[in-house]
Parts: sequence; C-alpha cells; structure tokens
Amino acid sequence: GCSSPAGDTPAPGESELFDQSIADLLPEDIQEAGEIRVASGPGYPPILDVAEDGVTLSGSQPEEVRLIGEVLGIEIVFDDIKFDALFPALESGKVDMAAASLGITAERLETVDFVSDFQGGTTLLVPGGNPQDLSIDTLCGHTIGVLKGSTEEAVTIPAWNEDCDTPIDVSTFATAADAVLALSSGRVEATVSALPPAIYQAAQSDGAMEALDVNYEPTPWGLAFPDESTLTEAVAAALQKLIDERLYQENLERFGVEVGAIDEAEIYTDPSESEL
Amino acid sequence: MTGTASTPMVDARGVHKYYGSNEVIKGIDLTVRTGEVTCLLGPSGSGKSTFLRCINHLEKINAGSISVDGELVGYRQHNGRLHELRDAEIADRRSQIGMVFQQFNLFPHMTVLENLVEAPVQVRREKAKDAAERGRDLLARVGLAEKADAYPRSLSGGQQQRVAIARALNMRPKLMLFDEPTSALDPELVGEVLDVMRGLADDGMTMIVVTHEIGFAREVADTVTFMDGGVVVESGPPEQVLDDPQRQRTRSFLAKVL
Amino acid sequence: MTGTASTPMVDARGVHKYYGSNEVIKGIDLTVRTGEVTCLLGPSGSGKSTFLRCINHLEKINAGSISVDGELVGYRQHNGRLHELRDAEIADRRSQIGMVFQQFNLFPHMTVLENLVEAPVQVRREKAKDAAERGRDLLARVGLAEKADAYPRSLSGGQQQRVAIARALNMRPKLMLFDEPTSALDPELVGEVLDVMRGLADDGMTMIVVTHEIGFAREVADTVTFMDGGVVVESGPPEQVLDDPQRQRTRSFLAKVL
Amino acid sequence: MTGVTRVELSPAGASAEEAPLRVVPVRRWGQWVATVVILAIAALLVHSVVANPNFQWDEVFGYFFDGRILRGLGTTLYLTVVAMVIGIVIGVVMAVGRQSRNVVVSGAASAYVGFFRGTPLLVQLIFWFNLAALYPTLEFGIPFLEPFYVADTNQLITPMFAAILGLGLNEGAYMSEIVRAGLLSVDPGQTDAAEALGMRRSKILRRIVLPQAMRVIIPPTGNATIAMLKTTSLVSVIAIGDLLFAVQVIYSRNFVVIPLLITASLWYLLVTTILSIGQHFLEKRFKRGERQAEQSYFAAWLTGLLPRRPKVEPMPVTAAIPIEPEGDRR
Amino acid sequence: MTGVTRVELSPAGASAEEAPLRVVPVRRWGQWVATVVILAIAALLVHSVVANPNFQWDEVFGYFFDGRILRGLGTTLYLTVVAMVIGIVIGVVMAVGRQSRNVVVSGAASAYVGFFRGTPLLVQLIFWFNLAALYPTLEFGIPFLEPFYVADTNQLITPMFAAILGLGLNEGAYMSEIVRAGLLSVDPGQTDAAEALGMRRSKILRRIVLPQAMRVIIPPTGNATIAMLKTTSLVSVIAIGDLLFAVQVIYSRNFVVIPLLITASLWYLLVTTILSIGQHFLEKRFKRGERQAEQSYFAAWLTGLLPRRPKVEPMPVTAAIPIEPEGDRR
Ligand SMILES: Nc1ncnc2c1ncn2[C@@H]1O[C@H](COP(=O)(O)OP(=O)(O)OP(=O)(O)O)[C@@H](O)[C@H]1O
Ligand SMILES: Nc1ncnc2c1ncn2[C@@H]1O[C@H](COP(=O)(O)OP(=O)(O)OP(=O)(O)O)[C@@H](O)[C@H]1O
Ligand SMILES: [Mg+2]
Ligand SMILES: [Mg+2]
Repeated sequence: GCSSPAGDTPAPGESELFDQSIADLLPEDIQEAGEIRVASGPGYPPILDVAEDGVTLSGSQPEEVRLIGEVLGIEIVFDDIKFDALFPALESGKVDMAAASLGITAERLETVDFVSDFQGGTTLLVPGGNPQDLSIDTLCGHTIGVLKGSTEEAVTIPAWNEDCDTPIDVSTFATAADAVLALSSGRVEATVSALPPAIYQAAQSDGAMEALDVNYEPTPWGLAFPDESTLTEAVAAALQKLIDERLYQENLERFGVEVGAIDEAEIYTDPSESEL
Repeated sequence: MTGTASTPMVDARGVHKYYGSNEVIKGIDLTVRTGEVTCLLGPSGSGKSTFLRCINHLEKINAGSISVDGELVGYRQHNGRLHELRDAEIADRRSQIGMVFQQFNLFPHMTVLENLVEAPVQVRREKAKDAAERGRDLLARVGLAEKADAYPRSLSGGQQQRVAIARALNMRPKLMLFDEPTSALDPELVGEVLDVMRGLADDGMTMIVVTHEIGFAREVADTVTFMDGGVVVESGPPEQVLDDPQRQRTRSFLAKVL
Repeated sequence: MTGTASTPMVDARGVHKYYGSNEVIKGIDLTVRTGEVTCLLGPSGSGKSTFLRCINHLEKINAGSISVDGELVGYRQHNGRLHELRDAEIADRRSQIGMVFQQFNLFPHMTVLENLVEAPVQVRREKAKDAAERGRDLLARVGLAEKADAYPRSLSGGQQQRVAIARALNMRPKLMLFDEPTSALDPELVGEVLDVMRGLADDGMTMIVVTHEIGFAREVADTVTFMDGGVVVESGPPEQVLDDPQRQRTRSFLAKVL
Repeated sequence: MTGVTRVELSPAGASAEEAPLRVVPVRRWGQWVATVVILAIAALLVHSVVANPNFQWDEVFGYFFDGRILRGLGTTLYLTVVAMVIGIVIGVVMAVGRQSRNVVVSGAASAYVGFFRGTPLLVQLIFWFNLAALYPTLEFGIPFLEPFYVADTNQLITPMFAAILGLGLNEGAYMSEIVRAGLLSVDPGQTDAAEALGMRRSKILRRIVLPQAMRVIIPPTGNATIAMLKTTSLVSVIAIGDLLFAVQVIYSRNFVVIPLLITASLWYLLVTTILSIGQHFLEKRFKRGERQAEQSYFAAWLTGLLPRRPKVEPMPVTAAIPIEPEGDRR
Repeated sequence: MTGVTRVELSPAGASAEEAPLRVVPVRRWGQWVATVVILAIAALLVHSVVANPNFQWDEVFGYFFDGRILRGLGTTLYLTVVAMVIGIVIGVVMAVGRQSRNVVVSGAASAYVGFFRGTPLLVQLIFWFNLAALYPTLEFGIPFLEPFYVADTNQLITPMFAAILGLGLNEGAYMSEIVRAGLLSVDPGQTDAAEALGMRRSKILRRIVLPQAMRVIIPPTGNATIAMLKTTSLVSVIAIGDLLFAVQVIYSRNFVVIPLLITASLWYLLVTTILSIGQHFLEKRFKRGERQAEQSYFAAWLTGLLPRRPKVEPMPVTAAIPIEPEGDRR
C-alpha cells in the first residue's frame, strides 16, 4: 500500500512536544504497537493532499495528525484507503482512526465516534466573475454540483430546497476533480462545497473560477474512530495541547484554511451531541 | 435472350480460374443443350466443384466466358463493353440456377418447409402461401411430404439431400447443378437421391452432375465429361467415355472407381 | 491369462446396451479367435459402432459380458464378485486394443509423428526415441515415411486414415477395431487404406472391421456378421453370408449395397 | 454413468445362463474426499455468514426496499438494457464492417474497436460528459461551409445521454469481437447455399448467418451483460446514481457500509440470476433444430444440483431403415 | 476480389479468338460514399484533436514519463498479469469441475461461478480487504478440533493480497465460462480417440483437449485481459495505486484533468496494442496444423489497413493424385 511514515517528524518520544501525561491516555494495545494507523489519502486539497514530492501524504489534516503523533510520542502510519472501504477498515481494525475531512453528523455518530478538529462552512465555487451572479440565496432552479457524502449534499442543500419553488438541480460527484471539471465545462453552474477546498480550487484555476466570500453555517468536522474507541481521549487531549500552544492554528495557516480553526477539541460519541 | 432450341443452356468457353497464383481451371470449353444431362467425372482436386461454382458465379472466373441461357453470368454486354453486374443483379441471375451441394447445406434453424419457402419469398417476393403450396408438392414428389415440419438435423442424409433438391427446385430454375450429391451418403441411402435425380432428368430438366456413380452416369447422362488437373480430358456419350475411353488417364481412373 | 490358441481373442455373450430407455444392442454373442478377421455389416443405426465401442469399454454395457484375450473388459472377477475397475486400469486394458474411427480423429495440433508417439510415451511411459523409431517404421509400412512432420490437416483423407492406423498400431495392440475406416474417403482413396488393412490381416492381426466394402470382406474376412436392429441376423464365412444369405433382410441389404 | 445400476454380467468362460454376479462399483476415494470437503466448507460458510453479527442482517433487509436504492436499481437496469442494445447493434455493424472488402470501411471498423477497447471507460465517460470543455458548441454541416445547425454541447449531451453514449460505444467494441467470432463459426456452406439460391448479402446475413451465429454469440454476451450490470456503476463519475452509487451515498452519510454493500450485492445477484434464466431460454430458442442441446450455464447449474438420472435420448440423426416385409427381391 | 484485374472475356456467341472486351467494373456508389464520409470524419477528428488547445498536448506529454504515473502503470501491469494467471487457472479448474460427474463438485463449481459473477467486484474487494471486520482471526485446522494455526486476518491479508484475491477470484468466474465454451468446442471424437489409445482423463484434458480448445479460448481471453487492464483501477478503493489512480491523484491537486486522462489513455492504448500483438502470435501458435488461418483481431486490423493483394493460397487438403505414366493397366 501507500502507507508512508511521517517524513520529517522526529522519532517518537524525541519531539519537544512529547507529553507523557497525555501519552499515558493511550490504550495499551496502541502503546504496545507503538503506532497509530490512520486511514487518510490525498484527493481533497488543501485539507488532504500530497507534498511536493508527489508521494508523501500532506495537507492540513494529515499534518495535524502528525503533530498529534508527536505529542503522543507515537508513530503515525498512514494508509490510503478510499472512502468506500474506510468504515469497514475502521471496523475491522485495519486502521485505528480516519483523517478524511469528515463532517460530524448525527447519522454518522450512530456508527463511529469523532474528535472535532475543524469548522467547515459552506461556500459556492462559480465561474470567474460569477457571470450568473449566483449567491447562496439564489440557487433555486440552478444546476449545482456537490460531493458525494458531503455535509452539503446530506444536510445543507435539502434544507435550502425547502424554501425553493423550483428545487435546486443537484449533480452528485464522486470526487472534487470531477465536480470542478463539470463546472469548467459548464455542465453545472456552481458547486456547493466546503470553504477551504473551494478557495484552493479557485486559486488553482488562474481566475477561471472563484469562490464566493461566504462561510455559511460552519459545522464541526473531525477525526473518526471506531465506535467506543478508547483512543479518542488521548487524541483529543493531544489536539487540545496543540490548540493551546497555537501550533494547531499555525498548521492551518500553512495551508490557508485558518477560517476553520476551532477553540476546543471535543469528543463526540452520541448522535444527540450533534446539531446536524 | 431466353433459351430457344438453338441457344445452348450452358456455354463455357476458355474458362480459366486461379486461386491466388494456383491455376485450378486451365481452359475449359463445355456446352450443355437445354434438356440435356451432363455428368462430370474426375479425380479429387481436378476442379469439378470449382467449375460448377463458376457457372453460377459463386467464383469469379479469370478468363474466358460462361453464359447460361444466352446471358453472360455476372456481366452485361453493352456498347462493346462488359459491365460487371451489381450484387443484386448477380443474385437475380443466380436464382435461375439451382445448386445442390455435397454437404446438403440445409438451413438448420428452419424447418424443412421453411427451407423451401425462404428463397422464393425473400428473393422472388412470392407470397409465402404460394411458395409453401408449391413446396409441399415438391416434398411429396421427393417422397418427404410428412417431413415438412421436421428440422433438417432430424433427417437422414438421404432425406436431407432430397430436401436440398426440393429447395433448389422451388425456385423453378432453368438449370440444376449437382456437386457430388450422393458422396456424403451411406450406400443404402444413395438410391433415394439418385431416384429423384433420375425423375428430374426424365422431366427434361437441364442438369450438370458431378458424381462418382458410374452406373447413374451411364443410365442418365447424355454426355459424360472426364476432367483432370483443370482440363477436360475426354468428353462424349456415356457408352464411349465409360466403356471405351480413349485416354489412359480416363481408363486408370475408371479402373479404380468401378 | 494371455491368449492361447484355445481362448478366443474376443468373447462377447448376451451383450445388451441401452441409451436411456432406447435399447440399441439387444443381446449379441460374438466370438473372434486370435488371428481371425471378422467383418461387421449392417444398415445405418443397427448398432455396429456401438458394439465396437463396447468392446473397448468406451461405452459401458448394461448386461452380458465381453472379454478380450481372456480378461473382462472393465471389470475384475474376484471372490465371486465383479469389481469395477478404476479409470487407470480401464485405460490400461484399453491400450491393448487399437481402434480406428470413421472420421480419423487424428490430433490436429500434433504432427503425424507426434500423433504416433503421444500414446506410447504418455500411457506406456516409453522413451520418446524408441516410440518415434517404431513410429517411423510404421509410417514407412503404410507408405507415409515422408509425411512424418506434416500436420494431419495437410493430408488427404486416405493418408489421414493410414496415419490413424499407424497410430493405433504403435501401441502394439492385440486386437484392432475398425469402424467404417473407408467410408469418409473418396472412392479413389479407399484402395490405399484397404491395402494397409489387407497387409495387417496377412500378418495375423486379429481384427474386427465394420465396413460397407463387400469386396474387401469377401477377400479378407474369416467371418462375416450381418447385424440389424441391434441383433446379429446372420453370421458365417463370407462365401455363405455374402453369396448365399439365408435371411431376407440380409439379401435386401446386399442388393442395395452391391 | 457412475450410478449403481444392477448389471447382469457373467464372467468370461461361464455360460450366459448362470446367475449374474454382483458388481462392486469402484471406490472413488478422491471424489468422496472432495464431496466431504466441499460440504464442510459450504456448511462453515453458511454458518459463519448467518451467525456473524457483523453482517447485520436487519440493516441489510431494512434497506432492501429503500426508495433511493430502488431508484438506483432502476437506473442500473435501464442503462444496462440501453447500453447492451446499442452495444449489440454497433457490434454487429462493426463485425460486418471489419469483413468489408472496402479497405477504408474495414480499417475504420478496426480503428473503432481498437480505440474503444483500448481506453478506459471512465475516461470515455468523462470525455462525453465534459465534451463542452473541449468543444463548447457542436456544429453540423458540410466542412468548410457555413454550418446549418449549431448546438450548445451541454444542452445536446445530457448526463444520461453521455452515459448511454459512453457505455454503448464502449460495449460496441467488445461486442464486435464477440459477434465476429460468431460469424466465423457459421459454416461457409450456409452462405454458399444462400447465395446459390440468389439471396442478397444483407438478407443472407440477417436470415441465415446471424440466427445461426447466435449459438456462439449468446454465452459471451451473457457474460458481457452481467459484467455491464456492474460496469454501469462507473457512471457515478458523471453524477448519475446507479444502484451501487445509491448505497454509496447512503453509507457515506451513515457509515453502515458492509450491510449496505450486501444489500446491493443481493440485488445484483438477483438480477444476475434472472438474466441467467433468460439466457438459458434464449439459448434454447436458438438451438431449435439442433440435435443435442448443449447445457447452458443455468442448465448446468440446475443439473449440477439435481441428481442425474438416465433420460430418454434424443432421436438419432440417421433414421434407421425400416425392415422391409419379407419377400424375395432378388 | 474487386480489384480491376484485366479479364479476358468474350461474349456468348463470339468466338474465343476475338479480341477481349473491356470490362467495366460495377460502380459501387454506396461504398464510395462510405469511404468519403469515413475519411472526412477521420480528418475532422484528427484536426479537431490536434488543433484544439483544450487538449493541452504539452501537458499530456509532460506527464507521460512522470514517476508516479510509471509506478501506477507498473502496478496495473503487475495486477493484470497476476489476476489473469489466477483467473485462468481457476477458470480451467471450475470449467472442468462443472463437467464433473460428481454432483457436489459440479454444484460447488456452479455456485462459485454464480456468486462471483453475480456480485460487484468493488464489493468483493472491500470484503477481502476488510475480512477482519467479519472474521478477526483465521483459524486453520480440522473442524471441531483445536486449530493448528491461528492468524491475525489483517496481517495475513495485506492490501496487495486482497487485491489479487479479489481480482483473481472474480476473473476466475468469468474465465470459467470462456474455458467451458472452449472445451465444448473440441470434437468429442478427439476424446474418443485418446481414450481408445488408453490415455487417462487428466492427460487427455492436458494434452489433447485444452490445446485444441485454445483457439476458441484465446480471443475472449484477449477481451478479458484488455478489460482487466482497466478493471484493476478498482483496487484504488483498497489503497493500491494503479495507473488511473496515479493520474487522479495528480489532477485532484492541480485540476489538469483532461490532459492527464489523455496521458493515461495513451498508456492504456499502448499496452492494449502490445497485448493485441501478443494475442495475434499466440493465436497463430495454437493454429499450428490448421489449414486456413482465421484472422485474429490484430491481423484483421493490419490487413484492413494494407491494400489486399491476391496471395498464394495454402496447400489443398486433398492432395491431387499424380498422373500415372502412360501404360495400359487394364
Ligand atoms: N477456396 C479455395 N482456395 C484455394 N484453393 C482452392 C479453393 N477451393 C479449391 N481450391 C483448390 O482448387 C483445386 C480444385 O478443387 P475442387 O474442389 O474444384 O476439386 P474437385 O474436383 O471438386 O475435387 P473433389 O472431388 O475433392 O471435390 C484443388 O487443388 C483445391 O485445393
Ligand atoms: N451417444 C448416443 N446417445 C444416444 N443414442 C445413440 C448414441 N450413439 C448411438 N445412438 C443410437 O444407437 C443406435 C445405433 O447407433 P450406431 O452408431 O451404433 O449405428 P451404426 O450401425 O454404427 O450406424 P452407422 O452405419 O450409421 O454408423 C442408433 O439408433 C443411434 O441413434
Ligand atoms: Mg468437389
Ligand atoms: Mg457407425
């Protein structure tokens, strides 16, 4: 597989970030194994991406996980598992957690636990200059692309549609690249997506596309764990330490997604804890 | 241009045929008058089948000419030039020549009657009812009235060959070509087919028959033609060719076959 | 248990064979002594091929017994019971019986010599060199020495059939079964194959030959057996069965074939 | 054939009138071992599947008639049918085209097959769907003259149209190989006979050759149809929701992945089984007139499960000659 | 055959010695129109592809030898080869198993084919990859007794192993149908002859039947191999990066989608072409001993492009009988 150990991370325990009291929270089997296996793969820049070498996994979330590994003094091993195999891999114990920019919803909490690490709001990606003058309030009757399984597809657009006479014509794409290509060929008039990737996509397009400057109803995203995982506490504590020491925010700034910064890493285990 | 007593039914002149660089027919002249039966004899590979296939233009000849009932096969003469016919016209002329193959070649996915009706309806645009009526008469004539709805594979070889003859006859051809119609049959079944052919000859059908049945040739043929290596070695009335052959090749062949 | 002058090479008693509910062989008794040639005659469907296939256990019989050279085909008698043999043992016994089919059935993906060498090497575990040497001798004997490296499809029917005979002989069988070995051949090619068989008979090979070649039967056979509808109608020396048949069925059959 | 039918057999040398000996069938240890092993594996598999709580059978069947899944199934079936119809038509045309005597025609047909077999379907789908990125408008007309019809590519090529185009053109290339093998399998004597009767090429193809080629064409086409059922899920890349995509959308929200995949698999299995039955009857239909019916996949499966009994054999080819009434003819 | 060879022909009634008439070939307007249309379309396509800036040919070739893409290509080739080998072996075993006289064996083989053809490969891959979710440990041993080897499922089944297992088992089901068709195509007379020579079943299968079945097996296997080349991209779901996945990763970063897809397509086309050439020679190899070689896909494609000339025909089957020296034999 494409599992790659963190490139320039110091060996476990050597980092000045290492915190023994937090490491003690790690469940025994993980301590024994000396590593946390994380399902994560490129394809959703800038949150999930590859480094300049084209191979090493990078992006705001994997880098954040690496920092967590430093705090815990444990090795992080990434496994590039596609979305369809992600949950079975969590359940089968093939991986211990997933960093795949997942939104925290009540439905998902039925089967997994989360530690929140981001606030993702929704925005619109439109052709450069926004020729149709679209905005989030004027989408009724327009053809819009969304990403399969995204919060936008599951929650946001159905909510918008309730106020529409002509409903929004939704095309659901498997990957962001498919959606962006459809936008550039005029197949869809706009894509509704999370703000950070939209900004990145606009930047890549040399002005052919632009992301509207809105951050609509930010909702928590998080790292996913198998139901009743014993790993959540250690990760949440480690992340909180990063937040407190502002390393977390610096990491987001590196990737230009600081709009999504949170103040507190929370553990979600029960559907009732989610607003969605 | 239709046949009169004076125009021969088949008139082949200087026919040559190559497969690639291999000359299979090396200049054959043959005339068959209307109502006559000609038997072609010859060893394997002598070009008998090829010549028969040239007559109804299943093979294009490379030199010479073949005309059937006064019309060139595959060409139209006009303003001193030979115009190749288009597929449709060739098919039309071909439909006037019946052919019976050694391997029967019945259409296995159709019943016996459907085999007989197919070509008249598809080629001649006859009504299916008329063609079927005539087909049933023909089946009765070859002694297979009760097999009309059977599929070919459930018939014996002799029965299949008789169906093949009836199928060709149902197009009301002017000329019938037979290519070893009995050689794929068990000895006991040969008689059935020869009987039908004998009946056809008695009715005045013009026929060219490639066969190894010397007895049949002697009895039915007006002319016996012996071929070898792509040329006609000897030709004449059966008494002469079969009983008093002039050439050594003919004699040695007959010695083996008889 | 090997054949002596007293044990017959083939001893079939009360053989019955069904295909499903269709009784194809209805009680056949037949004895062939070592060195004898028996010709089987009979109309199509009379069960000649089936009987031959029973002899080398290509078909299981439903009642009766067949023994070859004193050994039951397909069974071992032990403690008053018949034990079915396992595939390997049946194959072993079968390898002592040569069979030549109407359709030659040469292996088309092997050269002539490879056809001859295959079974001795694979079944008898002979050295390829030895088998090939004997194979070349046999090919020379059937007049095909120079065709050793040709592929079967490039041979004429008569040549293919001679290779098939050589292939069977290369297993040095005690008994040869021939199933209409000439009926798929052109009349001119029949002679070649009959010549080879004549030679075999002269050498004292025990043979059962299904054939329509009355002339051959008269000349070579020690016994001629006429079958119809799954039973033996008449059996005896050729002079008797062929020239003075006692049964009407035999007479009417011979009338058609001759 | 291995059945223990009681066989009357008498040993060599004993007279046929003696009491028949008992036949002891050969003991096939290998087969018994195989049987036991297979049955044991089957039992273990069934047990572990039914009893394993991980399969969550309540979830599996809870989603079985979910509206989104049924809609996805409808799309899958619709695309499969349409794409196979287009594929078969194109396949026949290309197979015939490849045999054309015209070098340009046969070359074009070969190029078509080479190109569409050689590039991934996913890429083809993305291309058709996003044709507008390459050609914003499509102009119809005579080259170098004013086009007489200009269309907005995106309006002309709806997503469904792109999906059908992509699947159909791609399948056409594969079907062309299948059809070609079928055409080659028909005895040239059939064409000879039809030509000798004066039938024209197109008629011969339609009425004589194709119906007979069907025997060889149907089994691999069955394979292809069953594969297509699953291949349609590639269209999710152009935002069309098939059966698999429907369950993917559901489980990407709630992460109930394995039960939903089982739901989809059960639907696929069901449709595949129905297709196999259909194929069985189609094969039978095109075996009209054949003496001994070969077993199709489905029939083989059925007879593989049922005990085999001797059955009445079909009529022989060569009809037996009736025995004439007695009476000398000599 | 349509070539304008100069044919000496004399009309009926005219003597053969007269000067030959000129032959006017038939004018095939339909074919000319087809030719012109096809050439025009081809020209337009080439022009619009080469000249269209949207294709960004510099990008296409810029990525052609990119390390990631080459590594993906390597994975694709490796998986294709391994999966096809496994598939063919399983296909042969299952095809033979389905013909077994043992009901349990043939039933199991049929069930295997039904199951693996009937469920989507994606699901199968996810299952194998995550077998641990269902069976955390795999125990090897005799049922109801203490297992003698217990393995952690996740360690045993690496992603690559899961991919190979999934692709191979799935392909085995499809190959089984292909092989079965091949076995059925061999004349039963061949088995008769081999049995009559005393050869055993396994030997007959290996040395007589299979080599002859290859003729019918190879073309659809070629189809299957070319399809497999593309199918391997499904394994990206279980964390294995094939060729298509490699370009997807790149374009998900830089959104240079179409040029990268073209790069991948060119690679696939290249490999497909090489495979077709290989198939051509393999077919030739297994046609040893056949009189008239049928044209394989590749040969048809070649001859479709090259002008056709009359060529020397192969030897006839029935050797002509040499003419004896003169001399009366009567
Ligand atoms: N389609 C073909 N291509 C190449 N050569 C051919 C073809 N058909 C026949 N030949 C060759 O032409 C020669 C004459 O063949 P033809 O079939 O006409 O002989 P025949 O007299 O009918 O023999 P037979 O009694 O065996 O049928 C043979 O050498 C044969 O190999
Ligand atoms: N495998 C089979 N299954 C069912 N019936 C069969 C089978 N083989 C032969 N028969 C039938 O058994 C009968 C005897 O056939 P067999 O082939 O033994 O006759 P034959 O005397 O050899 O005839 P021919 O001269 O046509 O070869 C025929 O009615 C035939 O249809
Ligand atoms: Mg001939
Ligand atoms: Mg027989």
